[in-house]
Amino acid sequence: METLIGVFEQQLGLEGVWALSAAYSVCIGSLLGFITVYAMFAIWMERKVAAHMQVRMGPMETGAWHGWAQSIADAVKLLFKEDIIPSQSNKVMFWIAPAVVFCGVFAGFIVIPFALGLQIADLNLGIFFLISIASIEVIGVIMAGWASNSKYSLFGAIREAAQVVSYEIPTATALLVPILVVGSFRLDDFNLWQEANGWLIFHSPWMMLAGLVFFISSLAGCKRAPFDLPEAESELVSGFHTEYSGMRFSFFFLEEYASMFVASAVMATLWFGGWTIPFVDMSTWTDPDSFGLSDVAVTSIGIVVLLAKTFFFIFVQMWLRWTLPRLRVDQVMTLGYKYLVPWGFVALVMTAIFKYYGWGWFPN
Amino acid sequence: MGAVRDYFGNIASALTTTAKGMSVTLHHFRNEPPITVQYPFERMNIPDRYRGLHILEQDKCIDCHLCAKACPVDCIEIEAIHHGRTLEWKKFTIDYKKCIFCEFCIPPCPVDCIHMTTEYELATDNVDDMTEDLLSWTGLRPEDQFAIEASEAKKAGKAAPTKAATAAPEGGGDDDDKAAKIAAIKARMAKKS
Amino acid sequence: MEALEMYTVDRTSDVYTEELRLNLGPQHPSTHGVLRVELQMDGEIITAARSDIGYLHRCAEKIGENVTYLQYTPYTDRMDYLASMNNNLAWSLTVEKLLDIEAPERSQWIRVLVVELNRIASHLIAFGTYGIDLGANTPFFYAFRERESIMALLEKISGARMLYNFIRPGGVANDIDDAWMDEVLAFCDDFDKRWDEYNRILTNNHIFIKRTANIGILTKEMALAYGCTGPVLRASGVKWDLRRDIPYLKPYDEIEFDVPVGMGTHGTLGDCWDRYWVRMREMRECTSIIRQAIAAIPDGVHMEKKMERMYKTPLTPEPGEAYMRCENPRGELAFYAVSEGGKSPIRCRARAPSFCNLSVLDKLLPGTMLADGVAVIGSLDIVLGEVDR
Amino acid sequence: MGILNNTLPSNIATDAVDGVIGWGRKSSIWPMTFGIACCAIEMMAVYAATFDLDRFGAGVPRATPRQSDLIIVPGTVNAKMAVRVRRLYDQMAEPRYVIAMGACVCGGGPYVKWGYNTVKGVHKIIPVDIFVPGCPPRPEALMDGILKLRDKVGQDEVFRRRSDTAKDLERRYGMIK
Amino acid sequence: MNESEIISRMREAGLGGVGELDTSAADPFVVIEADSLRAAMLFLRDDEACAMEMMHCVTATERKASIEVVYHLCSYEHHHSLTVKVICERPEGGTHDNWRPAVPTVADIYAAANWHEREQYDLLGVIFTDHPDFRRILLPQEWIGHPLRKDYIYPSEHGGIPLELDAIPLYMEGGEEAVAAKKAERPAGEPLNQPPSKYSARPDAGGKAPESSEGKVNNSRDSAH
Repeated sequence: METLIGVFEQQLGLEGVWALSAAYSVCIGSLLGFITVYAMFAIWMERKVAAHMQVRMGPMETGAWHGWAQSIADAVKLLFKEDIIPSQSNKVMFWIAPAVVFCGVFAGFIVIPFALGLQIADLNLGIFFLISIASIEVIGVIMAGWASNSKYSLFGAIREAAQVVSYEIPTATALLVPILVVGSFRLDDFNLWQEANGWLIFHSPWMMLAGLVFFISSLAGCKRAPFDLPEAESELVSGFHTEYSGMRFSFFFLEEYASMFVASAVMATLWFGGWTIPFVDMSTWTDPDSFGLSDVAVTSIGIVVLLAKTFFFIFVQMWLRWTLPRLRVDQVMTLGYKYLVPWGFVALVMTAIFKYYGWGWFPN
Repeated sequence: MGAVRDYFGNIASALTTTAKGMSVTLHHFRNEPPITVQYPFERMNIPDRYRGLHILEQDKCIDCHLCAKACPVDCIEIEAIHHGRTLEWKKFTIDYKKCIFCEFCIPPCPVDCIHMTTEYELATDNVDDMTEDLLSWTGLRPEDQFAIEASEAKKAGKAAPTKAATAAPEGGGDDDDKAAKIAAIKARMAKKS
Repeated sequence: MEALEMYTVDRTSDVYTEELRLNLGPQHPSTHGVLRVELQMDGEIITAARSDIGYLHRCAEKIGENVTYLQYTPYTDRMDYLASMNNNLAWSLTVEKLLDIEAPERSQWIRVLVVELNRIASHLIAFGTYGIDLGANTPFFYAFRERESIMALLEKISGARMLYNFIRPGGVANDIDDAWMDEVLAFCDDFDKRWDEYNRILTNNHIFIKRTANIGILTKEMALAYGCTGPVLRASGVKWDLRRDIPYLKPYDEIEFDVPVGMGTHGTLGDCWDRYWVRMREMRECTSIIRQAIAAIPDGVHMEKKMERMYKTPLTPEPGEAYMRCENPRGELAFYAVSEGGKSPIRCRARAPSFCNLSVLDKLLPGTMLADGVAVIGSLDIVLGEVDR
Repeated sequence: MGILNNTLPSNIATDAVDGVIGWGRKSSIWPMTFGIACCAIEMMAVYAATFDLDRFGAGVPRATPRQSDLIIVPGTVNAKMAVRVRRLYDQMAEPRYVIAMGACVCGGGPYVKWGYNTVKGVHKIIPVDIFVPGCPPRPEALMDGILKLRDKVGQDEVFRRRSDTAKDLERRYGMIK
Repeated sequence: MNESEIISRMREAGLGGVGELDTSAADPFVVIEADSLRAAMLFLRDDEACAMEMMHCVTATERKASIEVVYHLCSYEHHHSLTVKVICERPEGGTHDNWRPAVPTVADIYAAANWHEREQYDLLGVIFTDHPDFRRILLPQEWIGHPLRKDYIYPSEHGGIPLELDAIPLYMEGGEEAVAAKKAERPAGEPLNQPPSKYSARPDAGGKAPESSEGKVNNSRDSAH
């Protein structure tokens, strides 16, 4: 971001506010573009993964090769579909709820370090920002559920509220564990630390436990199976977005896949080294002595590495979704409070002890 | 200590059974090819006995209405005028809006002239298109005309007209198609018995 | 919509929240058709339920009084459309009882063969859709893969995929050959392997067990009082199977098979898991029955020549009445036909197992959560075509 | 979009736009999870692995009518259910399509004669785009119907004026948009 | 035990109104008078030797001279079953319109009978007195008539839903010519999509005051439910 502002100020001669807004526009535009393209790809991927797990083909006929254009067709169709606003609904809330939901996830993207220095906002409190901004989505969902004036929507919204709020505790606890080891809230610091020392997941068994706790609670945060209660199709028809049609509904769709990306990217960054390759110092690749790559090339490699790791976790999320049955609402709570929260704290305390005594597989 | 055992047992069982389930889906994902039959491009093998659309050997049919009587839903409508043994066909329709493909119209036929093909595609956007006409011709063919004249002549004690007018039945290509289908059905009937 | 006045709510407690009336169905993903249940909800907990049926009432009994005995066979297909062979069998046996005849021996063995195959197909649907009810979509596709094999097998002999109209009064429509029986055996071997896979992915899954065990407990007394039959009754611990206790076909006397009953493996006897597990084990019993039947099938005719007259001249039984019970995948199907000597019965009643099994739903639902309600409906495995007829 | 609907003349630009929209619509027909009777099982078979409707982008069954484009009416509609079918249709967002699956829904089927409370064809209740007779139709027959519907949908007029035939149909069946 | 032993046991217990065993049919049955039905059912359920714990089916059959209510009972413990009949004689000139037989309910003795009895009322108009929840079960509550009676006349529409084969589709609002053509086909004076005039004076629903059906014919489809 700062770099971009600098570029606009120096190269194009823009001043102050103008440079800032120009930089903002570029960032938002590129991010929106990225999210849209990513979500389309992820939806197509989900359908293909699901299909092949279920011994069928998935999209085949839309677009020439294995239905690659399927999501584009979906988007075109949703764009030109009638937008129904139920007459009994609270219209203002009904209108803005999808936007609120999307904003929450969208804001999460700005702190993710895609590669060395490629980060829209390099916040010192990046993780803290992520945790807090993710809660905005819940407000949108409750707005959607309440404004729809449908009982099924209301059920979905209340379930979502209970679930996401509960699972923020284990999420935060698990996130504290790598923070404890690295000693920073800044996301890029994790990448640099792991570039030097190896992946955090192999730091100690407790770190693995924390990773598992985070993964499970991030599933709940993303409303992915087996925690898809807010939109449980076989119980609540479609949950909080039962009354939404057309483009507004597609925002909820987009949000789900975007939040999957954020959760997986955080998982990849904090435990699996983000854009780095372990024990390889990518900053040296620009030297003419080693590879002599340009900055852009190194950045691209970083992006590819991060995306590969992220998509692995997205794949695992899909894999789980097409394997597991759904939990019941009280079981979700039980899992959260009786299993994940205690074990998150165990991981935290044990990691603290390990760090104090310098134990672990690669103590630092 | 039952509660503690339950607690850890739950964790262990949840993790192991999830892993087992995931191994099943992964096995299918990696090792089992899709079993999909890509319909408009590939087709399943339809067994010989399949009860699909009807087909009629019109020259054999004697207008006995046994099939229509056997039909539980009354979807067969037959209309013909008898000129002695020759029939002037008006109508032989099956209403697929009603037909339940139960096969009860096949066994009663005394001359074995109505059959079921292995075809099934009937989708249409017009409600009136679903009544299928099984007739290849309506009214009297020239040879029928000739047969009637012959029998009338015989009755009147006169000499029969010498030459039967030969005329191609309308829609010849369609008829060839139909003849091939009937031959196929006969072949599979022979195989069955 | 009528209110649920018959249920009273405790409004005396200190914490009192407004109750929600939720309309589940008739278009709902997990009501297995067009069942409608009016639920009274206290948060997520169901406090009262009233089921409303009739959205698929298709006048089957009136039709039975107007068509001939033979022509009614395809209509029985359409009652329990997941197990139409079994329905054909029950109706044919009723007509045979009225006519006081018995089908040739070979046809009886063929009947056992196709009926048990159809039973597997029917339980596979129960298994697959139960997975969907609980949020696991993949088992459905695996179940349908095996079901398609059965469809293909039955299609080969009967000519239709689902509504076979194969078993007819006096025998079966077509004979079967050895090649077909080999295919059935191959299917059975394959199926036993797949069965283990089902258990790995769904049955033994921890979440699945937690979702179904101790939910919707149907006691033995209640099951008997409400006239529940089939797997629903057996899951409550009653070892009763018409095939074993009152064999209505000769081969059932000669074939060895076990009658699975609920054992309360993961909780109380008669819970959803027991009902599910009874069905799963019944599928294994079916393959064993099929193997034995194929080994023992005698030569003979599939239908007496003199019976084939019925296609042309309708059957006219003597005045009288017959009540015939058969073990269907969902319970005991019984047909009650009253003849006054005409071409068609004057009363043609079907005692549908799903109808009786469903009547217990209103008593099972209160006290469970909404998600459990879905699990309970799924575990009863109803077919609305049969409930409403 | 509303006010521009069917107002523009047919030219290269509107043809192209309509073509793209038509392609999107026909490639992503999301059916509603809606089963009534026997035909619903064959409909499930179409979604299942052997036939896999998802190949045409139509394998995302939505449980709610708001998000679905296609309602396949699979099974006998009786007097009690007809009200609900009508309401479901009314709840769907335009453009919406209807496939009548099975003989009962096409014109009464086996219940046409003695069925005292069955609706003899769902086209008496809601306008139907494609009829798929059969009792029940094979899964392939339903797919054939869906393919025919795709062809029909691909030629939808969105911005272009309606052709005379479409107008004529509209007048005949009174399908007021 | 076989059927005759069960009946002699019932006689021994002093139950009145139990007829002779009729073995003419494939399933032997016994006719019990309506007044003593409940006592007999209680005995059959609770007596240890009978132990008929399951009510298998309740059927009403309309014959020329009567409507019979047939109860099929069976015992899982002893593997025996019994068919019990209650015969309601048809009064002089008793038709669908004016005659509804009444039989005491057994829904409190056998829970299974609850839905069966409602169904028999729904389809044949047999009134089961003191039934706890006596409503129609399969057909809509406001349905007119009991379809399984032999002299039932089919309706042409119900609550705005056309039930005839040649009915005009609901949405065909513009097709005036078609409507006019349909009207021309009908006998004069008979309204379109309305029940035939034979229905108009029929009382409905057990025990309730007869309502004139004119007010019930509902042309708006949304207000039907």
